[in-house]
Amino acid sequence: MSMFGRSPNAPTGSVNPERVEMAIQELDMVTDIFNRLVSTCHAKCISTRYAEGDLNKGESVCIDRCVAKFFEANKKVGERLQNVGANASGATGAFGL
Amino acid sequence: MSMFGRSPNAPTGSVNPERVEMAIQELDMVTDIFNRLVSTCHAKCISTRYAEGDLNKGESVCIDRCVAKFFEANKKVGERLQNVGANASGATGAFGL
Amino acid sequence: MSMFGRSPNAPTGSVNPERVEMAIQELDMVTDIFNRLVSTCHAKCISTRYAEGDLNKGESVCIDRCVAKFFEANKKVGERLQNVGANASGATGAFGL
Amino acid sequence: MDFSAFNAAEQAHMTKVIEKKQMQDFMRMYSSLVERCFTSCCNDFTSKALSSKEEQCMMNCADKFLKHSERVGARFAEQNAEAMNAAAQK
Amino acid sequence: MDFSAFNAAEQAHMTKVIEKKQMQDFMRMYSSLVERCFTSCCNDFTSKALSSKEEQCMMNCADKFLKHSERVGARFAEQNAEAMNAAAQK
Amino acid sequence: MDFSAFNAAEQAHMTKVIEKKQMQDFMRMYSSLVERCFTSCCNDFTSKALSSKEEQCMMNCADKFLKHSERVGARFAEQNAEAMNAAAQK
Repeated sequence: MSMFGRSPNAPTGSVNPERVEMAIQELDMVTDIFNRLVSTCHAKCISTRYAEGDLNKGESVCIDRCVAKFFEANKKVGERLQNVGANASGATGAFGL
Repeated sequence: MSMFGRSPNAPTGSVNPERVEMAIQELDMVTDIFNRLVSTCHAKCISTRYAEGDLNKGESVCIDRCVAKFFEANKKVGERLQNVGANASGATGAFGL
Repeated sequence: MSMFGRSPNAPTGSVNPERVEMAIQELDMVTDIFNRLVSTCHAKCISTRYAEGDLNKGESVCIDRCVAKFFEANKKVGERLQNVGANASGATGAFGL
Repeated sequence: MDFSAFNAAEQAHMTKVIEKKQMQDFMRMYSSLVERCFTSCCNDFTSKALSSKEEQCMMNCADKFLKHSERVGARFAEQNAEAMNAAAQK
Repeated sequence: MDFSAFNAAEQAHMTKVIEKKQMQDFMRMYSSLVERCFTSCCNDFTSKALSSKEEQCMMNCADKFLKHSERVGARFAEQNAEAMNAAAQK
Repeated sequence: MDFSAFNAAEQAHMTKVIEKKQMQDFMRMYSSLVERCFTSCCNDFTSKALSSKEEQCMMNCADKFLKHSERVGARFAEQNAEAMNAAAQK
């Protein structure tokens, strides 16, 4: 999953802080999305009665569909935001800093 | 928004780690409060029916009042905590570390 | 609360980054659990009517029991996870990175 | 926030820090938006495809959330400016 | 937590780290308190001014939250001490 | 994620970063699991001891959450692979 443009290969053997920084940000982004996906689909699909420790058939099917639907929804939102993304000052930008 | 005392000007051209650290903490604090404000006023003011993509009149007015009220509430709580703030050990302080 | 094995004493006077890193991770873990404990027991025990600023008798007793029960629950889950903990790849591990 | 007491080196450092935090903040906002809108809009898991009704809801929710954030940001900046003026006059 | 195995340099470093984290923790506690109390106390947006009833609710909520956190902290420390003793006797 | 454009030093650095993040992630998952299951399973505070019914609920909840996370992780990886293939063919 590559969300950001990748700068051209650096042939040197030293660590380029900016490349590494960008990779870490991408990793954080994926982790954040994944954690929200786990939590969201848990709320949608898992009964809180906890009568047994296994996923039942209905829960398993629901999880599969929930993940697929979340991906599609995420993609649609991403396309929508691409238009406003260039001036992506986000929340902090509004602080008048 | 200056929540903390500012140390006197440093005339040198090198980075004073403590000053920078303090500014970053202040920035994190403002960001945290802002994100909570966005989330809180969203829950208070925005209908989750999502029949249209624009803020309607009622929502817009509600947001303005919600932000003003949140600021006032935040100020009151800040004044209250100033009394206990000196020994601001907070949660971590209670760990017996 | 020592959740992780401690490496043997280092007699030198320099900072061992790995030891310090581990201690910071342990600190973060304890802080995270504590914050969740505060929030969980608040939801379980504190009435949101806020007619007075003091904890009443029922709330106080509830908090004590809530903390004790949370500790016991945490311990049980910890024991359960120890079995799967060795291959503790967690969420990130599942990313196919 | 007022960085006028900072020297040039410190201001340059803070600019970098702020840029990085804005990026993180935008990402966090983005993923929280997806989570929030998905939770509100998608409740039918008899199919794995997003229905056109769900898609419309996601778009409206995203648009509305951005406008909401902008409006809160504008009011926040105003209130901040007011609070700083009040503090300066003390 | 037990830092007795640490040398002086490491203990000094950890003290600094802990101080910084306590500050962050206090801030996080503060903003979560404001959010929590505002959510419980303020539900009327026909006016932008905090009513006296809402203000009283905020103050009670803040006081109660602090006392709650203190009590949880005290119990947490006791339970921790117990758990460490139990572990040491194994 | 694709680190093939990275040189050896960068790959070694990223490996360390990822290991550290996996540890943090596992911890965060663990404490969120405890919080989530406690919230669902423990609602009787007339006693401080975990009842056998509550304990059973906690165990089932923990087991189910782990299986849920695994399943989500597997589907996530598949969807990711698909998305990358689709992007590569453009």
